[in-house]
Amino acid sequence: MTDAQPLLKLDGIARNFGAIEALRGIDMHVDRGEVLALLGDNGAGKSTLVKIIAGGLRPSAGRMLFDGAPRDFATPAEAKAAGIETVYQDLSLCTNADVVANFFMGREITRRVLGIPILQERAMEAVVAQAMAEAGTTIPSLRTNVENLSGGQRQAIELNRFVHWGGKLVLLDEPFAALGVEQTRRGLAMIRQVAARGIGVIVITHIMAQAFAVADRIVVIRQGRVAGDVKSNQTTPEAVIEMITGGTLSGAGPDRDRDTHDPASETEEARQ
Amino acid sequence: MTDAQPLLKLDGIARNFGAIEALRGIDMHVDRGEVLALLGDNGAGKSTLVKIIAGGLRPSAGRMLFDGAPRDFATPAEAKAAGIETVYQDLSLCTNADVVANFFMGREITRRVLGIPILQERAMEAVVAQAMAEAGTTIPSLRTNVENLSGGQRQAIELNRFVHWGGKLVLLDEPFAALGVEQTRRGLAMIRQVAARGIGVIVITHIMAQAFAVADRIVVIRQGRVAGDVKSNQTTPEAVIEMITGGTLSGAGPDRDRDTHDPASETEEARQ
Amino acid sequence: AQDKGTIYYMVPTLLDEFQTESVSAIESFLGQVGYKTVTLNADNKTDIQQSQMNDAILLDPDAIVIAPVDFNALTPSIERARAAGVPVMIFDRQITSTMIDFTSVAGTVEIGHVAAGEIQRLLSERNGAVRGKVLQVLGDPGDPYTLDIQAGFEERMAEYGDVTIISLPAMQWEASNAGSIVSDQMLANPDIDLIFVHAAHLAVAAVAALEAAGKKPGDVMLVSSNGAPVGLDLIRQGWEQVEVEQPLYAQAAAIAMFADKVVNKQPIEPGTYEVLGLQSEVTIEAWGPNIKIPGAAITRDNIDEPRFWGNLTAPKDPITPVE
Amino acid sequence: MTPRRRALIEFILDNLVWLMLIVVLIVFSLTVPRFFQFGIFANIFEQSTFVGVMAIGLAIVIISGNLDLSVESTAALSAMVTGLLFATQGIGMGITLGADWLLIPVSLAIALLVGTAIGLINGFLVIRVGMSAFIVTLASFIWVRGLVVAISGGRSAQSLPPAIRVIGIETVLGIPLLAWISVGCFVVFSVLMARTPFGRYVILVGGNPNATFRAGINNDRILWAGFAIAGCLAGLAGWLLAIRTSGATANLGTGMLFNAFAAVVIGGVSLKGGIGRLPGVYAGVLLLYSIHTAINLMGLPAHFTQMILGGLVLAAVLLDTLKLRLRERLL
Amino acid sequence: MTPRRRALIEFILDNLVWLMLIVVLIVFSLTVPRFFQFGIFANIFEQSTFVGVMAIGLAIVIISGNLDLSVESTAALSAMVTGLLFATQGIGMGITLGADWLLIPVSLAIALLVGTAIGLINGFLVIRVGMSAFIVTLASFIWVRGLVVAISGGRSAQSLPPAIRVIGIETVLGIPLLAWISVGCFVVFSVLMARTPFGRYVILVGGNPNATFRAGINNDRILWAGFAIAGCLAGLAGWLLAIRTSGATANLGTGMLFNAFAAVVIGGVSLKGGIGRLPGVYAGVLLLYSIHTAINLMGLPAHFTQMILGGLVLAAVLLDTLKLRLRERLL
Ligand SMILES: Nc1ncnc2c1ncn2[C@@H]1O[C@H](COP(=O)(O)OP(=O)(O)OP(=O)(O)O)[C@@H](O)[C@H]1O
Ligand SMILES: Nc1ncnc2c1ncn2[C@@H]1O[C@H](COP(=O)(O)OP(=O)(O)OP(=O)(O)O)[C@@H](O)[C@H]1O
Ligand SMILES: [Mg+2]
Ligand SMILES: [Mg+2]
Repeated sequence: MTDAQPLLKLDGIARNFGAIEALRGIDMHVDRGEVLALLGDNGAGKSTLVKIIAGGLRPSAGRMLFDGAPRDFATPAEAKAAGIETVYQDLSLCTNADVVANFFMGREITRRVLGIPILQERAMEAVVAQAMAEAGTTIPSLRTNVENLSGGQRQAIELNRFVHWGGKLVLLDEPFAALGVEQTRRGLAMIRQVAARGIGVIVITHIMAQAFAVADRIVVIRQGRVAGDVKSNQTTPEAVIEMITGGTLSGAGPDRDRDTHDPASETEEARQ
Repeated sequence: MTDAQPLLKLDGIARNFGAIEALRGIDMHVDRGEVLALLGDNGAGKSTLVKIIAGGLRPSAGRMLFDGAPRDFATPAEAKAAGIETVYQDLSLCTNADVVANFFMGREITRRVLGIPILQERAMEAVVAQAMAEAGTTIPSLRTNVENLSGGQRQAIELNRFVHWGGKLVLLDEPFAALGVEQTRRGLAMIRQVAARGIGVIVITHIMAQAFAVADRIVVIRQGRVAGDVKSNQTTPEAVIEMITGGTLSGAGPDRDRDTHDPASETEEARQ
Repeated sequence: AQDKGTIYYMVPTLLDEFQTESVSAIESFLGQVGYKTVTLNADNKTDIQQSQMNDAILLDPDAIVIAPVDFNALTPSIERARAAGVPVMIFDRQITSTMIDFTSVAGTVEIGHVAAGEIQRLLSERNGAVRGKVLQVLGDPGDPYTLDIQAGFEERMAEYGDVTIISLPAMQWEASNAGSIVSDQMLANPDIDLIFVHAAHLAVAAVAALEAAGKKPGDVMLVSSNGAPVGLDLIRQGWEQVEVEQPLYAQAAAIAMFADKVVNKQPIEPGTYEVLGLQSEVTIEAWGPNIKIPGAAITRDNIDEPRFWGNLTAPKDPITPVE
Repeated sequence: MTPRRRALIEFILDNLVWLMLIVVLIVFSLTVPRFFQFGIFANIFEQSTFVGVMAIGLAIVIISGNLDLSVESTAALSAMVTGLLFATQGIGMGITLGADWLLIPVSLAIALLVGTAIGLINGFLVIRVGMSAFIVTLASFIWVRGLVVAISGGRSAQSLPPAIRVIGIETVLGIPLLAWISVGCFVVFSVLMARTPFGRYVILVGGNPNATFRAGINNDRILWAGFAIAGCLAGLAGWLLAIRTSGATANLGTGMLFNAFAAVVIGGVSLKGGIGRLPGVYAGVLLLYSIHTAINLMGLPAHFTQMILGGLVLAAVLLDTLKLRLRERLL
Repeated sequence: MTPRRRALIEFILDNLVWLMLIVVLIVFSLTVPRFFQFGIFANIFEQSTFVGVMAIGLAIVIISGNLDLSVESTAALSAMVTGLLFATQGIGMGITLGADWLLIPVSLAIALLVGTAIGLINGFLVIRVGMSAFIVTLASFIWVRGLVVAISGGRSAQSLPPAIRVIGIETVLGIPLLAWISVGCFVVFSVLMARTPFGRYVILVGGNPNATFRAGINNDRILWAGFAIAGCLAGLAGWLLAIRTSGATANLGTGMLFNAFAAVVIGGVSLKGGIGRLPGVYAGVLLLYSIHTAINLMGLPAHFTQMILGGLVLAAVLLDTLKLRLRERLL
């Protein structure tokens, strides 16, 4: 599978924040039309990696090849122009604007009047209404500001806008965390449809069932390094969980004796 | 189970935001030592209900009895004083402060020097380090500001601080949404321990497995009304999902023909 | 007094004692000759004063007395008022770029001249000749008032090469700025003989700074301008030697004396008139009739004369309109 | 509550400032002698021109999440440059161009350039260097005024040539041309803000710049544009002010900043960014100058006017604040 | 990079403003004639007292997420009240109390009360009524100054009795008592902010008031305290100012607001709230007044001082801004 040119290839991507090494050299790839589940413990570095691919953060070291060419995106706008769509874990909506404005953020439908682009509100509203209905999310009014929406409603806006813009690679950072059962089901189906169009998808989740339902391949990150890279039909949730925790945590139950530990040095150890 | 005085009893709680009726009369109760899973679709009104119980929102109508007495909390501080601890869906951390300051927010350990309360930073740091270790969450340094933490690390702070304060009733609004596998497992175990101490727990989640793993009883809210109230060992995930979606959505797949619909009126209908 | 009508007085600011006292003087003197006065304060803002002029014109006053915020910027508004048939009198701050119905000023450049004369006298009394070091504390450098005084002062001092003048601005006429300047300069130039401040309220802070620097009255001489009550107090305490006063009462009285003529659009004859006992000269200039009232230097010797507005004893004799 | 009733209340609340303006004008007309005459209304219109034009730019910068405290000094600088170059008396250099009709476009272009330049300097320090807009523009407020004092030497320029002065003297339909200019600016910029992607982006960037950045919107371009527009319109305000004054003084425009901010806030713009519409700002400006004019006409004791003005402005802002509560109560 | 090296860099960056202060003092000592003498340093100390005391309160309000533009006018009001009641000349009423030693505590108490009252009025409008702190305190800036004009009638009060003046004249260890007072205030409030729950809550509320509200912290109490402290310290600054100038004029303190804000920002306080420590603010004040003093000594042309001051302050703020970049680069 690495014989053909992959859509995205990461080569020793590292990133540190001051003393903290969030990523210590990530090598991985995604193919066209492939759904890759990126798994890992809290703080493993998944979101940091997504931000690097999406152009929001610069890596401290490493190379990235996208669509055949080496790339180094300085801004999300550049990544977007190259065909990378991203749904971030910490939502990026403007809560002071309504659903339609958020859905179309940066890609408004306009018509030129005397050479001036004029917003076409009705056309945009119709598109949003359809997208939300397809996703199974009810929103009282598309003209209410996002600040008045529930957590799931917000996430639905962000998750569903990416489908409309296509692109070549889609990054989804815990896109179902706030979604309801039915909305998650449809979201998973949508990912498969998107992949079927030849788009590469990286999806991050903590729910094994979701990963196994949608992914072709699973990559596990542990403490900033790739700890596993397997086809999802050649492994089990238990094995993946073992990769995620590295076995180190499973012995450390809340009931173990910790009075002998110095808490400060303990966190130090855990990071090494 | 309603013969004994319940810990919390809601009686026709309603709340509207302008034209939007988020809650249309909720009747339910929670007993001491009971874990109640509050389920419902996105936008069903779960978080609104939590905010009302926690004192952050005033109901438009309805009565609430807590610990035997009718209560109408004007602020979260009052609810807290009465023994209600809350973990909110949209996290409530001060990202400009460090982990310790956030963990102890409003409950700092102090020692009086010349009558002036002085913060005891070391003592507080030790407590936080232990709590985080027990929860299985690694945080590089407890003195980094929360803005530098990952989504799961943030949620861990918020989820774990409630255990230290005890209280009588704990409200958890999607507390595991960003947590890893191991952290979620420990979180669920912690909920059972807390309940075993006689504390009532209301937990909101969209993951059936979590609800069935931890809850004694399941209450389903649909469009602002209670749509079901069953013991968790007397029902199945499928039946609960049916209650959540009300069957209305399951027929509406993304592939159905929607060109005949006017999207605007459709959202109207869905709300009615 | 009978009720002859309403006159508007446009005062430029009320943050300074001279202007403040001018309001009471003009209101009282015009009252004595039969006019009701309405005062509008422009807070040192040219555009506000223009708006006030425009609004006042619509109210058909019998005349407008204006002490312009800026000496000439009010010209369009004055023209507009006169075109609308409202006569305009200028108080205290000269405008020469348009026709005015009556002008009553002491002259700011002249204040500088008087101060220069006094300072020459003080320096030669102390040093035997006109030489030494003078610290000149200006007001705000954006205010033409202080610039005129500076120009007049430096013009007359130019010929004395032995006098070093250090000039620093007290931004926004703020007193503690003046205090800081004095305390810093007393260290940098301990040999300063005399401090010339452009307003009496700055002198107060200057004295406080001298006091904090361990000086006694007279160690460093002090001259100030405008003749405010605080300045007179400083003379009485011995801190200050000379206050160059603007003849506020006489200036205001002249306005009242000629008000009838201006309102009734009668010609004003040139010549010498006695205004509150001061011989004042009315001339017909390019910009209209102009009365110039001499300012005076206040020293220990004449300080108690009631004609100094700083004593705040408004003249008892009633004002009589010029026939 | 019926949807129609709710829509009506929404409409009234959205336009509360216009309602306030009308009520205030009626009250003043009934209580202040000689207030009710055409000339007074024309005066209010004219006097609100300068702060009105300035407030448009200020509102745009504020909606984009920044702040510009320098607009007042910028206007003074452009007025001083205009006066210095074209006035014939005082420090004016009385430059004449080949043809008289050239005076207006050339002087206007220079004034706008001066204003835009200051705006771009502010923009550079805020956007490129990353300093806080508050402190950058507060410093500009000081140094630009200092520059006015420096280039003028504290003196004034007077007597602009009649070919320029015509802008300040002409009336159309009995209303001063100056007033029409500010109305025109409000119309143009209201359309820009409400109907074009640029206006939409200003609001979005003001709400959550991180979100727009991630969405591929060029935040910096929007912020640059905001500062440039604020500076440019301040330059226009200064040009108009110079024309009206027929020259310029070193302290011209002092205090306009307070009025511009008050108008923007009364007009419903949130100082936190992301919220506000321009027509309301115009109503705010008119409201403010109605108050100013009424105070002029009432002949209050001069020592108290400043306090009274401050109090009345607070009251006007207060009403805007109560809007939120009313909305919660009524809807 | 070794942890020790990193810790050193962290320390330097955290205290960059002190480093800047030292560098600036050395540069001035070498370049400005007669700058390097004990008296000048004592002067800088003394002159920074007023803005320094004011800046403490301002910093606390800003860290709590609000803003107080009225501190300058509040100081002027409390100075005027002090002058009016106790000065013996001008409009001073020259009140004498039974014993001379009573003068200091009584006049101080009155000044603090006046300041606190203004602070509480601001607090009421912001916290209870829900108006924006910017516009409320901008209005206070106007109306409080108006009140000074109103109560003084534009006149000044002069000659405070020696029993009060001693505060402005005495020195301890060669350093003016005034300077010691501001040092004392900084020490007390620094401890309050860094070591007590109150200080912690000010920072938390400034960061995310919603979080603290939910955590059961009484936000309003913290915000009230912030405004009260800002007003009270402005009152103290006014009292000291009156003592230093031995009276009060209607425009006393004009322009201090800019200095106070500049000091706060140079000192590393974020105007967005939630970030800042007081010792840095003191360094900022000292830095600012070193610049002022240098300008006083350099004998620059008066017309340019304002520009130069604005530019130098910008440069100082700039260095603080670069800190963030340096941190990113170095660590
Ligand atoms: N700006 C930053 N400054 C300092 N440390 C950071 C910063 N951003 C992330 N980190 C640290 O880097 C590590 C990886 O964070 P990241 O957000 O990538 O984790 P994650 O795998 O997405 O975790 P989660 O599952 O909780 O979302 C964490 O320890 C985090 O504290
Ligand atoms: N402040 C508000 N103003 C207007 N509408 C609101 C407001 N808060 C909530 N709503 C609406 O009330 C409904 C219920 O919201 P709530 O947040 O309680 O949903 P939820 O059940 O928690 O959903 P989720 O599972 O997505 O978190 C939603 O339709 C939401 O849009
Ligand atoms: Mg993450
Ligand atoms: Mg919710």
